[in-house]
Amino acid sequence: MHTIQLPAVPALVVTACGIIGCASMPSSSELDQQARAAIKASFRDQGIAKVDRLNQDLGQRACSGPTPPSPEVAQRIEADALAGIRWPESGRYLGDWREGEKLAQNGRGLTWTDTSAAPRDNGASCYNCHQIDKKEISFGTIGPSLWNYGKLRGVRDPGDAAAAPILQYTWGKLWNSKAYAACSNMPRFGHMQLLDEDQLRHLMALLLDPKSPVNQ
Amino acid sequence: MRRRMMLKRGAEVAAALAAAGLWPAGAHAAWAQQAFDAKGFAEALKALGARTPQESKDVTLTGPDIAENGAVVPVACACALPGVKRLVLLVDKNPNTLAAVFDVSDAIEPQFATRVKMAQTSNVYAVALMDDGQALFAQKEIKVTLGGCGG
Amino acid sequence: MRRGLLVRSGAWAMATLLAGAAAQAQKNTADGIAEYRKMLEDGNPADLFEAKGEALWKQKRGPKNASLESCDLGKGPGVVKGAFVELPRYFADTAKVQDLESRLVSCMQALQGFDGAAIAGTPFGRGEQDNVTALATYVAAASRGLRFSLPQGHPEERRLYEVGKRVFYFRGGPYDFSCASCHGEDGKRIRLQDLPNLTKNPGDGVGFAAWPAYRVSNGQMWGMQLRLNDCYRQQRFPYPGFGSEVTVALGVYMGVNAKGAESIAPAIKR
Amino acid sequence: MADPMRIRAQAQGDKAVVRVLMSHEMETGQRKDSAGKTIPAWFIQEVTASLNGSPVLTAQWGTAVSKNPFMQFTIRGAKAGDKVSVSWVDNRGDKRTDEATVA
Repeated sequence: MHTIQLPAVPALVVTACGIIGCASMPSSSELDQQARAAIKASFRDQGIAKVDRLNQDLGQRACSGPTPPSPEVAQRIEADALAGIRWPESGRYLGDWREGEKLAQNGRGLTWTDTSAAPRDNGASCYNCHQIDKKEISFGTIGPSLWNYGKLRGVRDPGDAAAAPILQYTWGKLWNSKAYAACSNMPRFGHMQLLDEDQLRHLMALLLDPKSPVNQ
Repeated sequence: MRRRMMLKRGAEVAAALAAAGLWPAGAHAAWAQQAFDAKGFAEALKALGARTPQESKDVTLTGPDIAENGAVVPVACACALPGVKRLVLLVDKNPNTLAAVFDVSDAIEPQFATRVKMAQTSNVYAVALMDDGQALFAQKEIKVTLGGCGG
Repeated sequence: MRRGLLVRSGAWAMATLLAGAAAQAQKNTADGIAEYRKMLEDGNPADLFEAKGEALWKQKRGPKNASLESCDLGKGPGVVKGAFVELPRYFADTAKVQDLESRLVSCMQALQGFDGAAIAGTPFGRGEQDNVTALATYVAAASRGLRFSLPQGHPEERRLYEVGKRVFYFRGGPYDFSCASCHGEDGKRIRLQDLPNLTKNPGDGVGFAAWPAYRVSNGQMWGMQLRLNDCYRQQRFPYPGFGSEVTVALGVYMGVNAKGAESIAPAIKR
Repeated sequence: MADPMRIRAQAQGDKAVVRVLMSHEMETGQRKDSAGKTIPAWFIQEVTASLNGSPVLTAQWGTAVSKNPFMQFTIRGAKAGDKVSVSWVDNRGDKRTDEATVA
């Protein structure tokens, strides 16, 4: 019956520290490390939501705090994001605004209660954060209003050259919002394969098609 | 399957008798199956044996203009006129329009409040079924919005 | 000049009218929601769970056939009033900072002989987990109207606040969301759902000071653990363990930030 | 057996305002569970109330009444100390009766 007495000693030290209330709080970087360890230990897989979702890329890590990253880091995040954008094949930017409205209304997708992680089964959740078509009174205010998005930007014919910069900016913002704002709150719909090209084209149409209710 | 049909038929007969006032009131009042199965305002009231309803300012329906969620919508119905037999709550666009029926007696104030489910934005009705067979109603549209992020 | 002035003022008037109309519609919606919530306050089904929790607190149960009346929620064995607004806090007997629900499970194990880990592993709304929610509702109700004042005297309590703050801002998952994405600024909304700014005291009865609450949308009673659990689900994160360090640290961060806020728990929510 | 109801009865002049909360799922029969199977209808069909034993209220409910239902009504000729009892029966025949004293 060989028992090791050793563990009793360290416990004593900890309790002692507990009683007298050690003044020294761990350093900020130690606390960062402790927080990451706590996160790693607290989550588990559930359905399609696996713990690999906790692995942070540069942008996620740099934007995980109340203060924004340094200008250099921000520029790098934006440059990487811009470089990674996949532009639509054969320059076809617009789809069907009716499908776009359905996608904007749909808040489903990628939670552990969703069975498929395929983009076609995901909604875009736009109305959670944006006003889009004025008829929908239940809209969010985390993002700016997108009412008259194309009209305000003078897009009368999406096909003509004058509209090209607006189309490119909007597609890029949807594909990877960090290309234009390092710590943007908007999900990166293309880069993270949340939506496929067709779905993105439908959202583009909702915002930019002159016939869309958004531009009346 | 046959047995369920028999049960349903029996209930319908009872409901019809009850509606016509022939069902002995003392006995356990049979649940108004036909009325609760009815689709739409007019059909539900007919199944309750009511004549064509008239809108009346003597009937009051209280409820919110907007319901943040259709699962719990507070509604109240009242009628100050003498001779109210029953107060009825209906939600027009619900799969089954009739929501609740309250019997009125002189032991109780003719005013009731409860909470109903609404499938979507719809007209809600409070109907007073009078002793003389008249049906007086008040109506109000209650908007049901999609709260939360629906995720 | 006169005509020009007229035209311009007409246009200006029209613009204000339109802007006013939009603002008016918006105000009506917010007012409408406030009116709706007011109508529900009297007769909150949470009372049913509060009564069930009180019965469970007093009832002799579990392998040791004991009640919870000697459970120490931080203000002494059996003291319920005031305990809720000082949780999460450090407990010497478990040498951990615990929130209300994890502390209740510790008592159910120590006093009644239940298997705490099994309860923590039970899905929300089932078995003993359902009883923990009812117990939490009862304990919260005993502090209704009191003001939050979490102790920060112990180093673990201070450490958990800092860990909680970092967890609050941790961005991850397919949507790059953190708690701060929605709860980091004043006056934000998801659809018609107002979002309290939880990085500071959001005010009486808001945010941390409103859970446990009865959710009308699904007719369920939710404690803070389930509230955080479902937040992480919608954040598209993996599953946070019941009573895990992350959930308790967030409780410390939000609870300390809510210092002085009046508790309205158990409240009624969408 | 369902959990007890919460009944609050307050005297107001010669009347008593009664607020009742009942613990019941109130399933409409339209919902499907996570496996896609329809959850059968299960809801309170009839509510009755009495003052000191004599019946004062009869109500019939359909599937539209909300889960954990709330109801408010006012009894005439009631005073503090009187006994209000409320009963419900659901479509499965389950029953519950609870009583409260007018405050």
